[in-house]
Amino acid sequence: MAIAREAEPAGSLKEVRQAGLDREDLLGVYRNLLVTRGIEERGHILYKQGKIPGSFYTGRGNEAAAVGVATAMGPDDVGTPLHRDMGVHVTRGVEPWRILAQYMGRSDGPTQGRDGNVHMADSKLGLLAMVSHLPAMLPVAVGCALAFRIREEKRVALGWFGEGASARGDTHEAMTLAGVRQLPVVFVCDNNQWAYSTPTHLEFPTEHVADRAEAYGFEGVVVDGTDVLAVYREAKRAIEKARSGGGPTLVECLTLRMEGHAVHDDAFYVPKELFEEWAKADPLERFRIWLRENADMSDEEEDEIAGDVKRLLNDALRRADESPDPDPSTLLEGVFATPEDLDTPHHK
Amino acid sequence: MAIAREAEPAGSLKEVRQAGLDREDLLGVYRNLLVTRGIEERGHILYKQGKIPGSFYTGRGNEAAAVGVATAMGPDDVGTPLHRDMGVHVTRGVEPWRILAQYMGRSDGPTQGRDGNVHMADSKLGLLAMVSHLPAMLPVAVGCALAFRIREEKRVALGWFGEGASARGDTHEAMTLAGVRQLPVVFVCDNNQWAYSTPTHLEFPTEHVADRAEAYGFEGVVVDGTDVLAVYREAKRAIEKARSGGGPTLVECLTLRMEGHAVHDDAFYVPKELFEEWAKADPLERFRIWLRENADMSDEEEDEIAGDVKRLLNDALRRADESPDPDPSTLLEGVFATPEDLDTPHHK
Amino acid sequence: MAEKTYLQAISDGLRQEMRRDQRVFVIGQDIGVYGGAFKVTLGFQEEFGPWRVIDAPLAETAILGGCTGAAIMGMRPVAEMQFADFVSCAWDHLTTVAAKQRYRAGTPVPIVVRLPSGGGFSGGPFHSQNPESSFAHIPGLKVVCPSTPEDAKGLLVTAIEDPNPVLYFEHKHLYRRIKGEVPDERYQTPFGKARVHREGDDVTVVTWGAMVYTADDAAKQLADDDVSVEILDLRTLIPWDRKAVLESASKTSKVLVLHEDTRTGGFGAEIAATIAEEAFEQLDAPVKRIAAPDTPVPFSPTLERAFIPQVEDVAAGLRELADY
Amino acid sequence: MAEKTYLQAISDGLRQEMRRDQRVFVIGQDIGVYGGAFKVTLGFQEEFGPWRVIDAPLAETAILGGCTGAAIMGMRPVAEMQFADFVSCAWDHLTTVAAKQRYRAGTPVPIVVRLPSGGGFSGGPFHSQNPESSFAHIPGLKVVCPSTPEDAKGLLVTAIEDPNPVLYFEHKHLYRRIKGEVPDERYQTPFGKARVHREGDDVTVVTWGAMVYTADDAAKQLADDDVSVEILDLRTLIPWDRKAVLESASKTSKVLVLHEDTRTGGFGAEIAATIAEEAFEQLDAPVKRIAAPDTPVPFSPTLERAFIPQVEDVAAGLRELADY
Ligand SMILES: Cc1ncc(C[n+]2csc(CCOP(=O)(O)OP(=O)(O)O)c2C)c(N)n1
Ligand SMILES: Cc1ncc(C[n+]2csc(CCOP(=O)(O)OP(=O)(O)O)c2C)c(N)n1
Ligand SMILES: [Mg+2]
Ligand SMILES: [Mg+2]
Repeated sequence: MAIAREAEPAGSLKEVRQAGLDREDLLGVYRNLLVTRGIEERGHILYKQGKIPGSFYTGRGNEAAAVGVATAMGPDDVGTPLHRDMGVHVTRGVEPWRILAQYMGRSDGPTQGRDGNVHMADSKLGLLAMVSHLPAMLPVAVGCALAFRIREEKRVALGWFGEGASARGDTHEAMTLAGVRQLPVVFVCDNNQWAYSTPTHLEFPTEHVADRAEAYGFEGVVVDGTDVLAVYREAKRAIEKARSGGGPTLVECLTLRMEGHAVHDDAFYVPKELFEEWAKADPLERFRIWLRENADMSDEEEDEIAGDVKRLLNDALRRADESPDPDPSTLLEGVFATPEDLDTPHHK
Repeated sequence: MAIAREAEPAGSLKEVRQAGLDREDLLGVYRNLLVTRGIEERGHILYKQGKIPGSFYTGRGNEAAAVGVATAMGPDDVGTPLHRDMGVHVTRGVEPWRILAQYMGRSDGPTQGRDGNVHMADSKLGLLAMVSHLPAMLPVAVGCALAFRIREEKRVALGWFGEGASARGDTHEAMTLAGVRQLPVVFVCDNNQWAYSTPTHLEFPTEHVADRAEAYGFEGVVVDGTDVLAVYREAKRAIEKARSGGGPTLVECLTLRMEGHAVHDDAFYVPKELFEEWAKADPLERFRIWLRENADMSDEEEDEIAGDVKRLLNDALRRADESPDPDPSTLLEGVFATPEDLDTPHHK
Repeated sequence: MAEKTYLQAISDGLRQEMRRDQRVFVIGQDIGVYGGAFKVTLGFQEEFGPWRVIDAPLAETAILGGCTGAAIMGMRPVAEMQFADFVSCAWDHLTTVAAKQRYRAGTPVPIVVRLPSGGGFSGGPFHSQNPESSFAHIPGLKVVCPSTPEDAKGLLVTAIEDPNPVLYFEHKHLYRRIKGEVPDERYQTPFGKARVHREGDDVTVVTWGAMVYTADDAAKQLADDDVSVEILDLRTLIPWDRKAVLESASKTSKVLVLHEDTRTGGFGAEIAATIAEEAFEQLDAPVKRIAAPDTPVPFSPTLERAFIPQVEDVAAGLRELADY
Repeated sequence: MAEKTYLQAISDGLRQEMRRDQRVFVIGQDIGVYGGAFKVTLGFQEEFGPWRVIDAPLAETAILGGCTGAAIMGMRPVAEMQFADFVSCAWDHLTTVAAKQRYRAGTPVPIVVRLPSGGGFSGGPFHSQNPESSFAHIPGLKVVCPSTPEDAKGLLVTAIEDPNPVLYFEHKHLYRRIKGEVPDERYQTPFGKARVHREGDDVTVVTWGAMVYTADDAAKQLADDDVSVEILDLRTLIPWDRKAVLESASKTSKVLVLHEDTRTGGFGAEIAATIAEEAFEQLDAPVKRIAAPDTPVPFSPTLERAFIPQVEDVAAGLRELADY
């Protein structure tokens, strides 16, 4: 079997600098990790307070995978993140208060209360809102890449999918078109080892999803999704390869979904030992230690960042809670777009 | 890239005997090849005479692939042949006159005039009627195999698909389910190098479709589709492997579509040299020569078979032409099945 | 006879069929160890094993295509879509293969697709839809929408017995909210026979699924104003009980057609058009339709309330007809 | 101004748009070297190159999902389904992503899907269907069904300009059979404005696509019996011209709704139900529907003739209404 390349772990600060991140950037990455988890933890509290209608999903355990990939994206690159990829929204600059407003179905959320939880995106930041149907956004990501190829722009599209969703026909059609036309797209697989309650051996017949990349005429790589810098390095390689006409890459980020599928699910079907084992590799803690050991992050810096994030999120909570519910009289608006709606960065 | 195994050509009579075909069988195979081509040639004439409504497709060049695989099937095995696989219907024993009646939309065709050309099958012979949408019957073939697995029957399902249809999501979902559950199914790819006017490099990104088999956790093999005995041997291996619990195999039969996509298409887009090259490997002529050289088929035998086939088909033409058009008053019948319809071999 | 929730009735009915008929198996995402997103098949895998309670990959076409193949080989598959919304991923299989195989090739396709459908709890655009109308337009498919626990079991049994593809819509908002007496023994509820949920003389409501209860609450309001409302629960859309509908229309001469699916091209149009054509002489008022507006199902409770027909909306519609 | 076939009008209109707007590209199976199954894009690849005339793999969801992505990135994709029937393979993409993205996320999806549809030449169950009704039920999609060469071009231009997903049904039976004057310059035919194909006072026929001509032949028969028939060609189903339909209904007070798609749950039900509800006081006869019966499209000419509404069927229906 064509085994995908296994990426080596993150190296020294020097190495990382060469990969394109200076010390400031690294502290920014750490901050984004904290904000990502912080938003989802605040969301969890809001849910318990009955302030979030419907269900509630988090990406706990996937923060480094999401932030790492998003950090490697260029300003004009675009992507279709999924329900474990809060870190992508945070890294691209979506304001936390708007995400909390989205959770609560308020009118200041990116979907103005028309859709829930992470079914959102700010298209001005180059992100497309996911749909529930998995992985229906992959062909769309490939279409973005097709537009870049037609216009010969040096931009890259990123399409996320879970290892479970790799079984859907959409995954295959998207990768086939991308492979045949060698389009500038990077496929990012959030392999958190479970699709709801279904283990990987019942989802797909290979060891790694990335093992399938060569069946589509491009390279696959498996990276430890709890190692934000390794993820960044592999994503960066893949993105720049695509940008320079090298075609697609499948980057598989291996993690464990550290909570239930959604808040209602206690994940009884996941062996306790597995949780214990992966708890040792908490992506935030891993990176915090790396920063202290390799970039000598000081107590002061650490506290300052933690404090900033705390203030940011408390602020966000207050502001989100002030956001009004959508006005029912707007229910019928915007089923169809008007020419004015085309007045977006992309349609210039 | 995981390259699929390339099958060696057919060997001596002794070898073939070991593979399970005695001399009588071989003459039967030759006969089925002649009948297969004969039916399509007669069909072509009927079409030119304006007796066949709609369009008209043939499998010229694919006769050995179809007959070879069908010859390897067991009596209780089932399959979903496609529009290039007339040889499967012939080998399973569908009477030629009923096929010609089907072409003409008459009431004695397997679909009684409700569907056209090769969109037919005799379920009592273990065949399921194809739909136009490609390759929508692959998941159905996998479902047959699932039933066999659930009931622990030693039966095998065969699913045919073209190399062009390998791009559709249905191919992926069918192979994923079959691979994950290691079901007794054999996937047969009629790779005739063109999907209508589209060459393979615009259809899928690997050299061979079979190269993708390992992405689904099973073996792939490429066989010369003009070599009926090599096809038989590889199909037999795959079928018996599946029967004995060894899981799926993807058998790719490499041929060239020797006519246009359908009768209206002159295939101007196919290089003439390619036609000339493959014309040298006509599957019928190849096998005729093999029989003379390896099984010393005599002039008498050859003439007798040719004569039989001619009589059979002339008969078929007459009988088919006597078959009445369907009665319009039956239009509304049978949209829904009745319990009596379940009175079939499979539903016992 | 025991009181059961709508959910329990489905679960018990399905288990009963699997116990009596070896050909019946279930397949879907997370239906094994987890017992399904709504726990309908909880404990099934322990009882029937992994090859009659099959955890499928995330691949709806493989699931339903697989069911069709298994059915043609003599099995009686019952597939679970995790949410009805996701059946869109198998639209081609159902409409191209399953629906047409009998007519084209004489091959019956006895499969049942269980579809947890409907809104009312902020499921958002992709966990709240009622796609029954889309399938009701496709010749060869049967469409079932039970509203009571008793019917939920009886119609499921009939669906499994039926030699055709049956889409069985189970409304999520009824799962645990609605309780009722359900016979313990096996029984079938026939397709194409409407249920008179409430008898009345002045106005008829034709509806199905969760809207039966919305109509009932509205009818109670009108009872106070001495307007007597008859409520017909269609139970099945394909086939649907034209006779019962036309008889009730002739009796009351005023009809309201009500559904939770969106309005334009919804199955309510078929019913309204049929009544208007065939009961033309008997009608004293135009046939009125109340349905969700033509938008996706919104997430926020304030919007979803405005989207799904509410008791007040139905009561207002009934008054309008009564006063016509 | 020149006389063109319906097919030529589509082809010329598309070429004209590609010449004037770099954002427009076409993608589909065999549309490049081969020029498409019906030769609509013949010569396009030579003129516009392989990246604006893209031969796609056999993967409808990749094609239409790709169009959606490209559209959101500012392109104006026009996809060709080789036959309308095969759009079933992209049902999920169109109904789940393309139709809802604007409402949910504010992202417009300006794509056009060209759908060669309709029967009449023994295409059989999978090369003859008219799936417009299925899409007309999905909020967020526009549905266009031109019947004349002039409209075919004008509606295509409007479809490409429209910021929404537009399903453009081109009837195969009109391709080469129907000719008409088509302006050479660029022009738009507005959505939602019905065309009065024939003026009349006694009975109204509401229809679209190829059935316009069936209705016209029937109307000529009735003219001999001094029954004057008005024929409204809807041109677009979403949006559809309720105003024109209701006005004509009020004028003639008798309406026949006619379509080639199957009857139950077809879009004719929506039209009939709307007329019956909103023109109730004006009607002198029940709104009658004529459509294909609820079966797959049969292959054999004798069966297909019985399946597709024929001039005699329509004439009989019109007489029935006239005599009512
Ligand atoms: C087409 C489709 N079918 C079913 C579902 C229901 N569903 C939601 S999440 C999920 C599991 C997804 O697993 P995976 O792709 O691994 O993503 P993860 O949630 O593990 O990140 C399922 C089955 C869906 N969203 N889409
Ligand atoms: C889903 C679908 N899309 C489009 C078509 C139209 N079509 C019919 S045959 C064909 C080419 C098929 O190529 P291949 O799979 O290689 O089979 P071949 O005809 O070459 O044997 C196409 C595109 C179809 N039948 N089904
Ligand atoms: Mg997962
Ligand atoms: Mg081919």
